[in-house]
Amino acid sequence: MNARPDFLLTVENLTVSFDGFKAVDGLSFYVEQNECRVIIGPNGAGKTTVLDLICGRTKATSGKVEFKNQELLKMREDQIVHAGVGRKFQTPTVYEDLTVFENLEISYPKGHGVFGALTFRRDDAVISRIDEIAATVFLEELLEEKAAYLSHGQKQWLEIGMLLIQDPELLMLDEPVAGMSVAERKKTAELLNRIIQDRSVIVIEHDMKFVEDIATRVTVLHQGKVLSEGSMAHVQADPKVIEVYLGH
Amino acid sequence: MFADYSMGELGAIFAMQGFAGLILFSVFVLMALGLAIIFGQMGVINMAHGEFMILGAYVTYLTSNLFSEYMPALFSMYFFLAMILAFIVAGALGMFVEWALIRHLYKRPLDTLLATWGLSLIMQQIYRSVFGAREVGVTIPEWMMGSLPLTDTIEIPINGIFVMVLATGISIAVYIMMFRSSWGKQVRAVTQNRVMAGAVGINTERTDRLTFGIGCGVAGVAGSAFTMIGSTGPTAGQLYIVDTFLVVVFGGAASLLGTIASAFSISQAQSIMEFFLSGSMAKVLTLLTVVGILMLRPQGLFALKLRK
Amino acid sequence: MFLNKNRFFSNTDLIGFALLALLIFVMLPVGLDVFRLNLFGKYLTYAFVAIGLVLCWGAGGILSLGQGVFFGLGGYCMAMFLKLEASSPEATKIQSTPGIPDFMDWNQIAEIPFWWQPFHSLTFSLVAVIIIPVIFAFIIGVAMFRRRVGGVYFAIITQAIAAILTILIIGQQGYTGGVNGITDLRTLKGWDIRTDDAKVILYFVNGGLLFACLFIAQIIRKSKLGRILIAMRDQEDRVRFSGYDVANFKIFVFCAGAAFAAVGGAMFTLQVGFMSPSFVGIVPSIEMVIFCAVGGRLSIIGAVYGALLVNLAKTTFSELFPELWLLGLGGLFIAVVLAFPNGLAGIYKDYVEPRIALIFKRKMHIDEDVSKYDPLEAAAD
Amino acid sequence: MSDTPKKPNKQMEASRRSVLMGGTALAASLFVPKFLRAADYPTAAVNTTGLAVTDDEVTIGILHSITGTMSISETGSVQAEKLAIEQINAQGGILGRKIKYIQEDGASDWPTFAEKAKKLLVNDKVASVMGCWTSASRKAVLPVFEQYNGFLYYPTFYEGLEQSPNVIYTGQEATQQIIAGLNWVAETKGAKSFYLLGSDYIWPRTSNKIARKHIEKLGLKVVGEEYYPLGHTQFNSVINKIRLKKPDVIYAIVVGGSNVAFYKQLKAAGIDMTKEKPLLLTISVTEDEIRGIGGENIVGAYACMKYFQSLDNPNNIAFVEEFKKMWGDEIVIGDVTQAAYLGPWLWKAAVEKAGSFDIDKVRAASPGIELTTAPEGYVKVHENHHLWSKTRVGHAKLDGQYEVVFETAELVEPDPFPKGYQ
Repeated sequence: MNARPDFLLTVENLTVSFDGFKAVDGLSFYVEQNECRVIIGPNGAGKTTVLDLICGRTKATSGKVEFKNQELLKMREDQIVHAGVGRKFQTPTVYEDLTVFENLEISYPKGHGVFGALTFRRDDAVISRIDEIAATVFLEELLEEKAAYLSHGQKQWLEIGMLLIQDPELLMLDEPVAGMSVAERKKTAELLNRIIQDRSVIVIEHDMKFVEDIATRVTVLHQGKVLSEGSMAHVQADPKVIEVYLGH
Repeated sequence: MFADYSMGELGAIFAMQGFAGLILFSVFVLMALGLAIIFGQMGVINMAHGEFMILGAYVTYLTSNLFSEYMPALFSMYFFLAMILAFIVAGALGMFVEWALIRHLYKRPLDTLLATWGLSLIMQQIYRSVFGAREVGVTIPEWMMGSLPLTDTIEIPINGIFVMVLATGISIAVYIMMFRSSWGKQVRAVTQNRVMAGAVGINTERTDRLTFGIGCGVAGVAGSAFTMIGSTGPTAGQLYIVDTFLVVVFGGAASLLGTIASAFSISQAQSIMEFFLSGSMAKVLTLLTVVGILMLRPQGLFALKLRK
Repeated sequence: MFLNKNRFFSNTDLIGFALLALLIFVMLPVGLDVFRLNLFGKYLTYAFVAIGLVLCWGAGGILSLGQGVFFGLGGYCMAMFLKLEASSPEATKIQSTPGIPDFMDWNQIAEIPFWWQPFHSLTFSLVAVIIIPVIFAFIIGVAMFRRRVGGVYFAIITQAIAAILTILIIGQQGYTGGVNGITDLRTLKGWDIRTDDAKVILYFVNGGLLFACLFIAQIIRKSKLGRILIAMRDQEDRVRFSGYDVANFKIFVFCAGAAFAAVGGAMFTLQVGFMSPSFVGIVPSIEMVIFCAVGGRLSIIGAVYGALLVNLAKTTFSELFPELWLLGLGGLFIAVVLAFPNGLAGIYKDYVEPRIALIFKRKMHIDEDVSKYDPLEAAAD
Repeated sequence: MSDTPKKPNKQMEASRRSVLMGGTALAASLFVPKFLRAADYPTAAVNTTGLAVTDDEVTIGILHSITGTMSISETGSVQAEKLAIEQINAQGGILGRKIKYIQEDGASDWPTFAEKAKKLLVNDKVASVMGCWTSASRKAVLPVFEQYNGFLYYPTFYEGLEQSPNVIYTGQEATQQIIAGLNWVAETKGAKSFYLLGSDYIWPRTSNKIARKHIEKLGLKVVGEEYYPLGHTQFNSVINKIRLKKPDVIYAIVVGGSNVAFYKQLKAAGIDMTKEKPLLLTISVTEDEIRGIGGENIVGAYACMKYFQSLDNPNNIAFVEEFKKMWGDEIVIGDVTQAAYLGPWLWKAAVEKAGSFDIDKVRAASPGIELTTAPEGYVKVHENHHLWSKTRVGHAKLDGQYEVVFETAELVEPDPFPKGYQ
């Protein structure tokens, strides 16, 4: 199986084992340009681990992850980010001691070296970009607020904003609507629909209604392997999936 | 350096040197076990560990005075009672310290380091005020201070054997407590997931207190045993702190087996180097090697690869 | 409003800097005799270390228990130069080999070892004061942070390094002066550093350097790098996935802390007149952390006050109540950790500032409004 | 230099009279010597340099560690100095003036020593200072004393290699302590081979260097030399090495907490020092240290110094009695404690000889000062500011005291820069 160059992301035979336990086991899948791929699966299926492997947070035991024909497995986390992969964590991870503005500013893709950071200036381009992103994630009123004082949902949005400002080609979101109120959830769906327009996205999600709304294709994981893959309708009809996941 | 010696002599010396390495190993195990429980299981950096050891030594000193004053006939046996008392006193103080100090700091491990350093200063000053600045001479029963001639040329120090037996005994006891008792299960449960452990009905506060107390108690026993081989003075505890932490960290903090393995490798390295080099250089080289290996393998010798 | 345009200094910062400058450059020199002033000069050398620790520990979350190593290396570099100057053949003519440092002579070393030679040059020595500790910190930093050693492990390993260096210095007494250290330093390029005039001048040089370090630290803190450090301390993974190579930032700030400590060490040598391994080891290194903690681990100005206060207390209490001193110091550690985790700076912020704010209610209110839009305004210029 | 003691020279004989006055101190209760009244020595005349001298008081400093690790060792010195001052005051003081002391704590921290020394000299203007214990603290204060022209009495036996015009060294320098002991062990015990062992710092290293040179001069052999870091507590490896080398003598200069560990482990390893195979000779264990080690762990060892508490002479018997009266019966007195006790007496003698408190005059008067009433016996001050004194060998007993088994016939000349030993 050769990676087809027109895939944005190629994952082949990806395996990781923790002291003998294979959390991800010979996994292969492909993500195309502008595709929204949703990964579903029961708890412990290895969903989050897959994202960790792609973005370099966990080192793979074997296999291949190619992004725009670059091998990601040999790269450091920050290099992967610069290659164009953004990652949002399951629990909202923002810098609580800093303001919303500063949170976004840190993610602004400039001045990422030590001396770059030391000489970084807040120029007009930075400020207008931050304003723009803040408006996208509904936080334009809260720019000077410390992130610690945001609600859970607002923190999720802020983290999404921190990804957007980097303008990644591949966005990976781990349960973006978990723990949100109904109103927030609606707003988030709207937000996601807007931001997945011009990029590829991998989303982990449990909420089937939400998945149906956004997914181009769905991959079902079970015990570290692909159980089924295809359109939402396709996987919902797959008996294997029904048995392990949707059936109960 | 060996040209002038017969094979028999060399054999005897190497046997004794091997034994010296084992004694050092046992000393390290005794020093480190208490800390391995506290640091490894609870994540608390107890810089006052050495002072808890010295507390055990002072308890031994007091017990020996008591016996020679009131029960001279039983003097040769006082050491066993002294070790039990050392465990109780150091453990009780440990539980008090946990209640007064440590429990407020579980979320700030680096701060426990500072607070317990402060505690160690206070304990040193109290020792100085109570027992005087000078080291006290702990009289060890005569039978423990001799040596056991195995052959004509090989002599094994009895206190060395005693330390080895004690180290083995305490290791086994700690192992049983940690892996075979319900307390051990609770400790491990609390270590792994405090909230969940609390939710299933484990009294996490009591478990913490007991764990810290037992760690300190083990330190007290170690200190009691060290009156046979070292000095008992207000600042003697500080001599142990670097070695102790390195042993625990080198072993992979969360693993008791790792602590023992690391005590073994460090003691053997040091003992062998001491034999071939001058003492100071041996110490420097041992420490450098340990630090070097830790830089290459920061998780220590025995660490589980965890799924994050 | 001019002040607000400077993105590196808020009003409160400026007031803090000004008050500290007033204390160091006016009040202390006017109020104290040369002897006491020299003592304060010595205390201030520890402030350099404490400022470095605010950056590493307070901002970056890296607790080093080995700052004494860098303080000592800086101090030793300075001491080596001064010792060579003090060991002219005339001054050392009673030795079996005149012209070499006295401790080398006692250890049968007949010529100055090659690695001492460059320290004949003042320029080299001054460069070495900073460069050698920084290179050392860089090596430690690369080894540790590249492998993601952090927190407690880093603290313990740096502590072990402090122990190793002490044993080495003491053991190699022919080259280092051993446990006595390098003593009896007299002149700097012919200028006698032991006279009262020299002590006053050195005090002011020390104060000047301290402010230079404070400014550098302030710039680091207020630049994006400072915010990244805080971000890193709280959410290291997030910073990584925002595209930063976290290790580089840690290495940088650790090296900066080492450089500050080294400058402090060199000034210590100049003002005290000798350097010895007792400022390198574990105990002084931990004491340096307490200076920082007492001052407030997040405040560089607080760190200076912390160093001053703890050392002053040490001198005073150990004179008046030698028995109580250790109890007091121990209690201080515990109190700072339990009750005042942000130290003096925290107390000031929580108790003093609100009162001042009450008094200047209206004025402060205006200032706040201004500072709220600070980033935008700063960008406009 | 030769290790045979020399006779005092003529110049010193001449000054004996003035010293006898100071020397009779201990016999104070029996008869009082010519009483010096302050009125005979107007303050303006005896103090031309602005020292803290009034018509009825003179202030001196005591500078030792009361806190920190060194307080263990320095406490005895402080006690001895206070005893001497009290006795001098009971006799009427110096030039009719009572001695008042200001005590400062060096806190086992060398810059603190330098600071406090400076405070004593600059702020308090003390006429002399009794103080310091470790070489490091002395090295730290030395520039201060030389800069401000103070006068220090330093009590510890030490490595030598120093001769400051502002210090009187009342302990032995290394050759005084080492050479006679080695001669003794070679002659009476027939020792042929030596194993040198020490804590790793300047005094043991310098001392062992002198010892090695001397051993080689005697045509004997050094079979091993080792240093362990201060505070080291594991000596089993070195004990095995000693077994392997089978020396006749273990020459041990281990100090502090390491001491306790070393002797306990030596005993436990089956090396019985009472059998003297090998024999253990130390220069670092005084009666003070034995309290921590335990008499049963060191019995049979030999120590080489100038003073032991058990010295049998009237001066010492009176001294020990007075010392215990002041500081309690439990107290033991080691070599350094006695040397510290000499400080105030030597200073008194020098001041009275000079007829002035001025430092320069006291310095000029110091060489040649003699004390006949020192607990260790007769001593006198050499031109090089060290003391002529006897060297003695003691044999450790179970009760923690030494039995004196040898003393040099004559005073040993101090030689801080021994030619041929460097």
